[in-house]
Amino acid sequence: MADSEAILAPQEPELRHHFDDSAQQLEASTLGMWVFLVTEVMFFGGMFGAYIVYRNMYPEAFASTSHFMNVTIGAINTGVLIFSSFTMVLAVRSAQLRQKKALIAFLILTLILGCVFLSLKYVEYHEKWVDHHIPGPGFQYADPRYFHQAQILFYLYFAMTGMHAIHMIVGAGLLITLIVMAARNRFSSGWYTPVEMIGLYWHFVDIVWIFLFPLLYLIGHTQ
Amino acid sequence: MNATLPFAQTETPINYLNADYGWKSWLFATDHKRIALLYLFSITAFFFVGGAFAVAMRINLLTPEGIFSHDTYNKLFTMHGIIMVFFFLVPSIPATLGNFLVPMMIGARDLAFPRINLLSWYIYIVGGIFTLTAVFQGGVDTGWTFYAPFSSSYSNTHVILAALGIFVSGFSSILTGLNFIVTIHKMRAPGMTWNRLPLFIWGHYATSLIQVLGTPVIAITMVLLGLERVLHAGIFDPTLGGDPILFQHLFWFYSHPAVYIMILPGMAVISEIVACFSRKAIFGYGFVAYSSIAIAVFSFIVWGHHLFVSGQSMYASMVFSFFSFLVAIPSAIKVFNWTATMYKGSISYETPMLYAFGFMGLFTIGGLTGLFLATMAIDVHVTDTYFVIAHFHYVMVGGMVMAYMGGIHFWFPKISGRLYPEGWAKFAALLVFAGFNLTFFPQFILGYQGMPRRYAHYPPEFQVLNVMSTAGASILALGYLIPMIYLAWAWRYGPKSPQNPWNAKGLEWEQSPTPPPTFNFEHQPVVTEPAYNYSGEEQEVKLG
Amino acid sequence: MGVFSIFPSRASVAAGEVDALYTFLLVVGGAMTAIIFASVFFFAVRYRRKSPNDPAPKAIHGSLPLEIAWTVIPFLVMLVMFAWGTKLYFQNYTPPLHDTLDIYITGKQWMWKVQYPTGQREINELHVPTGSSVKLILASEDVIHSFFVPALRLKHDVVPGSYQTFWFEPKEPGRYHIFCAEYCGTGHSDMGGWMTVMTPADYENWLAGGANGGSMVELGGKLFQQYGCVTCHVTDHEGRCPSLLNVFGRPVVLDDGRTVMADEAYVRESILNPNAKVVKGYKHDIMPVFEGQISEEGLLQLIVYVKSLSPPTASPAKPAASAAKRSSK
Amino acid sequence: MSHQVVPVKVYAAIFGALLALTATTVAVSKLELGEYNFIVAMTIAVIKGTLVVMFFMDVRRASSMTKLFIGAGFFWLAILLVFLLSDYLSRGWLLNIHWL
Ligand code: HEA
Ligand code: HEA
Ligand code: CUA
Ligand SMILES: [Cu+2]
Repeated sequence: MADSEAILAPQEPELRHHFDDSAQQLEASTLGMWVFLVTEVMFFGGMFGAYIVYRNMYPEAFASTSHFMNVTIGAINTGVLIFSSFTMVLAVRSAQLRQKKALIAFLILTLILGCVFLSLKYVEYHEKWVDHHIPGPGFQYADPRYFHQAQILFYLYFAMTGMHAIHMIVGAGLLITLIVMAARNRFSSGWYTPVEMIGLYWHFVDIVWIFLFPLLYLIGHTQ
Repeated sequence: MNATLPFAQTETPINYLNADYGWKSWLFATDHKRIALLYLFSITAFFFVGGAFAVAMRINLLTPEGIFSHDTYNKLFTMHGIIMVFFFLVPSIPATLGNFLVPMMIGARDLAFPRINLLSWYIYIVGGIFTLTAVFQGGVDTGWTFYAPFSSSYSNTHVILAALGIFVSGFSSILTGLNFIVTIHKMRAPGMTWNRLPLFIWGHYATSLIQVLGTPVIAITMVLLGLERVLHAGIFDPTLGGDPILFQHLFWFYSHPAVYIMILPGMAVISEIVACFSRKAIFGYGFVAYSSIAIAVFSFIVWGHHLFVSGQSMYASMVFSFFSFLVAIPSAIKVFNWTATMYKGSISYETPMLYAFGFMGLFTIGGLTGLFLATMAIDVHVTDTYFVIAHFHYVMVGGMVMAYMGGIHFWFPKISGRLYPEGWAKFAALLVFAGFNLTFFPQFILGYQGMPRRYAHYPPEFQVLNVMSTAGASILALGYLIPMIYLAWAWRYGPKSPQNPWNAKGLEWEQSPTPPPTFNFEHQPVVTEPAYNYSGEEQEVKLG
Repeated sequence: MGVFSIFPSRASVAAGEVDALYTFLLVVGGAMTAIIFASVFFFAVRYRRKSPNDPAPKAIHGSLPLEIAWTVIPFLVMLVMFAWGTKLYFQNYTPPLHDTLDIYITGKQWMWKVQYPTGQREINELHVPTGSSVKLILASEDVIHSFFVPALRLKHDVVPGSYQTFWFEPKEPGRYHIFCAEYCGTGHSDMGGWMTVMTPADYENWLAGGANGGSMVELGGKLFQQYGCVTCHVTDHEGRCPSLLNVFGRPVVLDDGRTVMADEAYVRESILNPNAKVVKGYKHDIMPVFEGQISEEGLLQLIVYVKSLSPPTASPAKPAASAAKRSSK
Repeated sequence: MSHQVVPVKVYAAIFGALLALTATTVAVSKLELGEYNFIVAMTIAVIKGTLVVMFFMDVRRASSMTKLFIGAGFFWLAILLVFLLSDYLSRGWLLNIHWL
């Protein structure tokens, strides 16, 4: 995916010759990363738009589908992601302090938490599969009144969480790169821009989930 | 890559073109100038493919019955639209001239992320391959707008491949925009304040904003469409509870701002050319600069003007109509300021200036007919007719392509180090202007007469105007072919260009050799005067 | 119809109004174009460089009054375009509430099926009398089409899954093109026909000609029986479902407190998906869901039948003010 | 841009707050609050997002340029959502209002 490359493009510890100094280089990377995250906001924004339109159009159907969302897993996953953001920020901190061991440890921890998230996601998707809640020819829904509407909402559920999961997978790949780089002492000189940038990315993915969780799992639950 | 620069001028100084040879030095180039050339060649190729489709369409429309089958015709205009918009016009100026000139104009050695720049070219090519595969597999027949539910449930052509191509190439556009934004913010030479930026840079900055903020939405829309085609979950299909108009909203949220991606860089080029060939500072620099940003911002709140007859709420239509008029104001400001720039200038008529004249006239007509479309009661009649076709060809071909041609000629000496044959160039420019008007002016009349667009055949009373249009298109084709030939010739055999053949202002002309060396400048450029200081004034220009 | 007249023929009252607006824009646009062209041309000639050694001209950096002038004046001109265009648009897209001649048009790949309340059916032909307010109710069986009559200066997309309407007052007898203006697949350019405008007398004659198979009301009434609607909505007295007498064209209060207008779109939705809007005081899930069971044409007939249960009253219900206030919340 | 190292305590506090807010939002979702369920859930999400942006992503101390771009991102998202809804929410209006 294009996203990964944008971040993966390895930054040399040395100054790249088209920059004046490393401060300029760092500022450029930071701004570039933020601009990239803004595009990500709009990328998910399209789906949030579709979601809001349909939620507004079919509130009852939405309430009905939200009963099939696994709130427990969703909540646990929220915790897991927040925890991983926490470890990520500690990784960045270790990089700042040039603590190689701690850096690697926190990166690995973040990676593990990311994998936990993805595994739980898999469990959830599997549940949906068993219940025939995957949109498409095999879709079934208990309440015939809402068959079509529910299918649309499950479609959005899968599109949104799926895109989020893809971002997590990309993030996991980036973390592995970081771990390798850290192990090879690439950050020992006090230059840690990649750690910081990928940290930003990771937190962003966390924020997307922070919004997905209430929207998809919680709202309409009581109706 | 050759990093050592010779400081003494030798017989043939080392420049970015001869610094390194072999295909690898091109395909793995990170030099923005070489990447610009990679783009230049691929974009030209796409232009000719798209142009060939246009020629075929115009031939079909010579007779009311048409020549090709309906399906063939439907594929022709779809692929013409897709290729011209996503693979030619959106990247045209930014990815070639912009890539080449943005760093040079602000006094930087390269773009902020050279490797991402190269990556964006590869992404563009991959997207192009997907789309071309769709073409060679038999084509797509949805129109470039992909309206659901036709595209999602009824068309049995290669919609997914084409959508994938657009999805992928979108990231190329995003990355280019991102690179420009960061470069313009962080890499300006000492003394290059925002108030001194050439208007070319302002235009590209505004373009980049749109690319970065709008393109992701078309990307996700294409994903949703592709998935819908596979799953038939009904998100855009009313028989399954979906709303087809939602697709149109999401599509135009990008595609309207995208039309300004397709004009702002053209305006950027025109500002440079008009100033240079009038030997004057741009009249109202601040207004021209800020109007680019205003266009970029307002462009995002007018998309509903494509939906006036679609069943969109009339109140929403009203709001969108209002903002459509508002977004026209900054364009008007630009046109007036360019005209005023010529006042009491010292004007010469080299080819780039001829194209600039063409731009000013044709963009004005195209833009003013945009106002017809923004007027709801008129749009109800002329939407989806040739009036719309004429409107957007006036702005896109008469505006942007003219500016592109003008820019190519203007910076050709810089890029190639050679001069092009002025006589041929002037002749071709006049041919383009004449051919263009003959092609597209009759379409305004056709449109108001009621000839719908995307028609493979039509009632006989429309034939006369259609024949005129086809005749014009063949002149136009010639007008594009001639520059191809003499530019290619001049690249090899043209006379060597002096460093600054136009006596133009700007870092790229004044402080960098022609053609430029790999890192653009031999010494760190320092800016001490405002842009376009043709009269050599001391005083500083205030922005705004 | 001369090929080189810029205006196509005008079949309706509104066509002249649109042409007037168009003329206004042509004049303004033409004037602006003339100004720009003339100044560019004049400056280019007047200030051309006579020799390469001409001294550089003095810089003129700008002029605030000029900038303001060419911002404000175009803006004011555009406000006129906006206001005029919007007014006409609302007018043409808002059918009168009463005394309209309703004609039902269904688009499908690639033809227009036209049904008259009196039972006539045609394909790719539309007959209308002068002097009446013709209201078209547009439905689609498959993809999006667009019903376009250049001589009316009107079109509207025909969107599957909903009804779209517009109206006009035919003025000039004659035959006029109908086109499909929204791309809809292979036969898009074949999806045309003719609209015939007739004098009221001719129209009566034409009507007398060919109603086969009963009027839409009759056909709708049959469907009303066939689908069993009648058992509950008309003859039932247990109050399980609302009576449909005198409902159409009047505001209805729903169980969630909203008030909506009982128009074509409402009736359509209530048949296909009864739970979407339930009338206050009635239960959900009583009525079967008819989604996917009735053809678009059948639906239109049912709607006409439901309409016929609500004969126009002498003093029309006044839904406008109160209903509007509520729904705009 | 020299970064000051933030004490772990701060991060831990934010982490705790985020967990607490998650628990709250789940708990509140079980209550019958009608309209307010949505409002509360979204408010909590916004607070959580802000905490992450401000502290974990360190925008608190970022340049005003960065802040501007973030602001722009959300502003454009708002444009998309608001104008999209402007159509859907006003679709039924005209049929009721005959003011012309
Ligand atoms: C480069 C591309 C480009 C540009 C710059 C524009 C510019 C504008 N466009 Fe255009 N447009 C397209 C490309 C473009 N458009 C395309 C591709 C389509 C069709 C897509 C499809 O359906 O396939 C389209 C369709 C389109 C529609 C929908 C038509 C329909 O399908 O029904 C509308 C409606 O409002 C519209 C309006 C405008 C307006 C108001 C401007 C304004 O920005 C124009 C502003 C400029 C001026 C106004 C001229 C200069 C001003 C003066 C000289 C001042 C004097 C003025 C006065 C005193 C009034 N355009
Ligand atoms: C973005 C840029 C762009 C450009 C540059 C053009 C350029 C041209 N366009 Fe295009 N056009 C669109 C964008 C563009 N168009 C879009 C978006 C649509 C809408 C599609 C849709 O409805 O979905 C459209 C639709 C469109 C139609 C309407 C089709 C229909 O609705 O039925 C027509 C008809 O005349 C047309 C004609 C032309 C012509 C004659 C040119 C000329 O300017 C082209 C001139 C260039 C050349 C001619 C190339 C020169 C090449 C040679 C000389 C080699 C010749 C080789 C062979 C013949 C093998 N275009
Ligand atoms: Cu039906 Cu086009
Ligand atoms: Cu537009």
